[in-house]
Amino acid sequence: MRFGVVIFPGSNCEQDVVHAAHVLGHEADYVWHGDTDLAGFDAIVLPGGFSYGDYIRCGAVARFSPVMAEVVRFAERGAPVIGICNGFQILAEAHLLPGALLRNQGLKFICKEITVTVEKSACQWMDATPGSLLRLPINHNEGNYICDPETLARMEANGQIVLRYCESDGSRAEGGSAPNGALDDIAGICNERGNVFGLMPHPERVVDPATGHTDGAVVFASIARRLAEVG
Amino acid sequence: MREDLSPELAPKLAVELGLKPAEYDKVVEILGRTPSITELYMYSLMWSEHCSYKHSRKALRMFPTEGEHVLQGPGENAGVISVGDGWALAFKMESHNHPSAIEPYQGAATGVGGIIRDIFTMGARPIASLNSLRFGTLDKPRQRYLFEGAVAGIGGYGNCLGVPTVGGEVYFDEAYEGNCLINAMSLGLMREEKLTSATASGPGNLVLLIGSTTGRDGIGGASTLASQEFDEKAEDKRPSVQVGDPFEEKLLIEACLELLEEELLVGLGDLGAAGLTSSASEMASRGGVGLDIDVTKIPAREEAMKPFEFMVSESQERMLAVLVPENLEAAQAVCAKWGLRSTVIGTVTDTGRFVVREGDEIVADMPAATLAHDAPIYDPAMVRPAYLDEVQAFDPITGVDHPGCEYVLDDIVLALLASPNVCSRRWIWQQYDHQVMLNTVVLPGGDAAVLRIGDTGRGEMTGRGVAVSSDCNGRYCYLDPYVGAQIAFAEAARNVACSGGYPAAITDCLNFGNPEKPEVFWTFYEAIRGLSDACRAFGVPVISGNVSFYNESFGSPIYPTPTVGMVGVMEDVSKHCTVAFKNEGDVIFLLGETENEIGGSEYLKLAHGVVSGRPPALDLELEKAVQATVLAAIDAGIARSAHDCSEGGLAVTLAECCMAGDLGADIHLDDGLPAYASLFSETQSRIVVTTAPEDAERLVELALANAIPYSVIGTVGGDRFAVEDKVGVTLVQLREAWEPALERALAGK
Amino acid sequence: MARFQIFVTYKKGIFDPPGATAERALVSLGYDEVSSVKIGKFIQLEVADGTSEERVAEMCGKLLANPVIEDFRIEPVEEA
Amino acid sequence: MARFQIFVTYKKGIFDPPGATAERALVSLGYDEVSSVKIGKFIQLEVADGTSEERVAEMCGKLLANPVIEDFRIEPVEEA
Ligand SMILES: Nc1ncnc2c1ncn2[C@@H]1O[C@H](COP(=O)(O)OP(=O)(O)O)[C@@H](O)[C@H]1O
Ligand SMILES: [Mg+2]
Repeated sequence: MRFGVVIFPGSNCEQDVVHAAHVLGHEADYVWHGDTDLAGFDAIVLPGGFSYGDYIRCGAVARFSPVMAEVVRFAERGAPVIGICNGFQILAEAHLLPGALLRNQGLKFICKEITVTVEKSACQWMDATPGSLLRLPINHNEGNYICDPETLARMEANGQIVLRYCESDGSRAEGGSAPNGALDDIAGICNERGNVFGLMPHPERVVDPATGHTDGAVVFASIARRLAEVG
Repeated sequence: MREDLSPELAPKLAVELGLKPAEYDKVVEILGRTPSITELYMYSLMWSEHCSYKHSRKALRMFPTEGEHVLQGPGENAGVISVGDGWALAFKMESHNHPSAIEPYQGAATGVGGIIRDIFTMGARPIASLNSLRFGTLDKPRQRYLFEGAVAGIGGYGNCLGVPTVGGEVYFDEAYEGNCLINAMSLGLMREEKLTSATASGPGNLVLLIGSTTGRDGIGGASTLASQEFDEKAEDKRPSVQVGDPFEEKLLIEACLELLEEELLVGLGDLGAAGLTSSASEMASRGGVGLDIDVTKIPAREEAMKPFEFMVSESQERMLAVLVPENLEAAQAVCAKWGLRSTVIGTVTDTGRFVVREGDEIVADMPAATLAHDAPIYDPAMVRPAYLDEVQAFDPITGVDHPGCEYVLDDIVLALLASPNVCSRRWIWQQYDHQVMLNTVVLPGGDAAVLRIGDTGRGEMTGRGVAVSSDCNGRYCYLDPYVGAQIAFAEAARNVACSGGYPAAITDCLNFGNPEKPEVFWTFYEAIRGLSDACRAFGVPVISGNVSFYNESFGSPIYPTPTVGMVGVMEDVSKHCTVAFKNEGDVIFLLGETENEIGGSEYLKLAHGVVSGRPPALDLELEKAVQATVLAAIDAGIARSAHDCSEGGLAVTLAECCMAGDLGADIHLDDGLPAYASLFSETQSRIVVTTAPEDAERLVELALANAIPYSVIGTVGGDRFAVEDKVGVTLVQLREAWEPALERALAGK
Repeated sequence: MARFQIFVTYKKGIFDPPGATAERALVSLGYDEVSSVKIGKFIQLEVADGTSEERVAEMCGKLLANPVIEDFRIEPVEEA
Repeated sequence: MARFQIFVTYKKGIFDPPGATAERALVSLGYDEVSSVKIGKFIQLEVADGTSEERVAEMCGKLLANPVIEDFRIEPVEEA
């Protein structure tokens, strides 16, 4: 399959995503934020980084890039879209996903590996046994997910909560296991249909065995399998 | 020519700008007349210590700068070495001490911005950064503020750029209380044929200013700050602090690399200290040409800026390009694509003169090369400091009461692990993106960082790698600058070797006090001599570096701190080695041999409050042989872990190997030394290596072949770190001491 | 030229990490009298003469504030 | 309880990257009438009755603003 990886001014993980896709045997190409043609791509990735310097709010300016109108249409067609880290922030600003991402509770940038639990969800990007654990790196300053109680209840009911931060043994600490203060330990969510996925951890960083383990591969593999199935 | 200074006023302004009377006279001699305001500003900045190296230039000639790997030695914005298969690595280290002491976040951030511009100016894509930090002790709130701010600033800037910060070092000592050190190192990768020079050439070519607008921020910032001692007046210099814009810099990286890739430029230079004056005059003098610049063309951030303000502003995130007129349209299109301003502000001329005009009126007109090259060069006086006799006469073995009993030793081991100079640096590097670009093979937390070489985005991986480390123990340099500087080199090389890298070249950042004081200059000279001798012994050249003088507060200099940034090359990056113990039952070797050397040690400071004695001795030939042994073991695939001994001695090294591998160790030391010395001596040229039992014999053969002393000191296993009946602590205890210590110190605990 | 000031604050019920941290820090510095700190944005806008407040509100709704989490208040600045 | 509002802005001459980005973004969204955007902080403080403005200024100088690069202005809030 072929991934389209969007470059906004200030994106900085686009190469990493392309590399991850290649390692897993997929095709991937860059899409410039000013472009409006997504023809030929099976899935769109909004990569991590600091689009527009994260100024005003993370993702606030990028969501108005010309390409985003196309991404919205692409998603509305039911085609798969994923936002990783800054990409998640952009999807939230663009209202493709509910809620918002605030400054980390500890007010510090956090780069480290954490553990998440896979929840039972409708997410097309996460074809893994609910309850299984993944070790994934996080790397952000604004990953403190928040939404109102109604939205949270609705997401729960619809199976939109995809990943939750947890302790290394899978348990969830009493005061929360999110390193950033995220509501209900939420690390990743999807839309109702399950084709749009946003997550703070960076699966593309743990795909290449040459630099570590490969827990992130499941994200790319899931969507590839799904697309192969639906044709 | 606008004559806006009277012959009476000019010398007074010159003094205020930091020019010495004789230097002013030289300016008048060069020009044959009284300088204009703009000219005086330009000369005073270019002839400041920071830009001209007038006190250090001669001493720096001691450094060996050539070697088989070297593609570009000192003289350009960064040095460049070949790392094989047609790939070249540009790297350099630079200080941003003085701005950071005023505003740590922005000072450190713009320091990172500056060194990264030096790297992509060479045509290389920045691929990694390191930082070397020194502060006073963390029991002082101001020091905590500086440290937290500097770390946040380094992260804030580097993270946004998407350049991983993969390593560094930090020490806390009273000597740095009034003058913190923020040294930033950056490395960039390119194909060898893309090597670019910051040279202007070709009369008729255009001078293009790319990037941010120019304001009054940082007028005389880095260059004047870095050329003066700190005193009460520092507070008045506040407005010269600059705010970094990493987003603009990220766009500059992409645009400049694209401009070079498309071969649209003749030369490219960055605007750092002394702004446009420095970058333009250096580019002109390298090309042997003149320049004609019109300040009214420069996009201004503020109103009513004077010509001299445009010429010396240190507004960040700006680059200067020279190109043929036919390429202008294409070049500006690239800049516009990245959302960057680009403006033609002048032309290259064949007159050799640097002409600055404000519209039609000429405000400065001088021989371009004189700015960059005619600064006076001094031969500063040198005197061996009197304090050295006193500290070196102190015998740390008899001078204090050493502990003997085992319980006390446990406590000292744990206290050393919790010392801010030894404890886990996780609190720091967790605030840095150390993984982006997916080349970091060995993450921070061990000896050297290991990066693989290639271009992941294009799928061009080589299998090669580099190992990088920055090191300097200022206490050793204070006690003996010659030996201390050599140890800085040896330790950096040892860290690189323990990771599997063959030391190839270094950069350095020489942080010292006021060079006009003979005692300070002596320490500077000795450090360079030491570093040069070490480089020669290893056949490792210096390819770039930076000098930071006037690091004093209220009259007393910091410890001499010649930081070394070492790069080692690996042919097969998959063969890298880490500090972590790997398997139960592995055999623990000590390569090298412990002596009773506790002068200047962390133990002596921590347990006895003393910084005195002689630093550990260094035998460069032994050091080389020990490193050759560990490298051979790693190459042969028999070294399961390797970690050098540094601050805190063998006890700390072993404890760190245990914690990293989550495995205990049972140790027996047979060195005939008192326990405190076996455990805490900081003897150089020692490395702890483990092998599988069946490989032990082969390691012995390698040690014998290299004629180095070695001993088998124990086995890996269990959940305790035990040394005979002297030390016995659990992994949990080790971790509780080591892991949260920085956070605790920052919380004021 | 016309000027507007914009105050962007978190909606009620949204936890503000920088504010909460500043609050704790002030108290620990000995400012016990502090009971709440909220940190929002203060935006100063210069626009062409005749720009209406509605137009500025539009800019806020679109870009300068995020209606999911933030409220904003606009104040025209009278020239002195 | 007393309330204060604090406005923190960059000192004159200090570059404001977020403001500059917002300015460009607004123009490119079609708000050509925008000529300048500056982004500072808006802090709402609740303190014990009787807390003086000097005391609040001290808090600003120490923690809430960075006097090296920022100015601040304090306004007591009259209760409605
Ligand atoms: N300021 C820093 N920034 C990033 N990493 C750091 C910093 N200081 C130390 N580290 C990392 O922590 C680890 C231990 O550092 P250090 O104790 O200086 O090691 P060594 O004694 O082997 O030189 C290394 O991986 C180093 O790169
Ligand atoms: Mg080491």
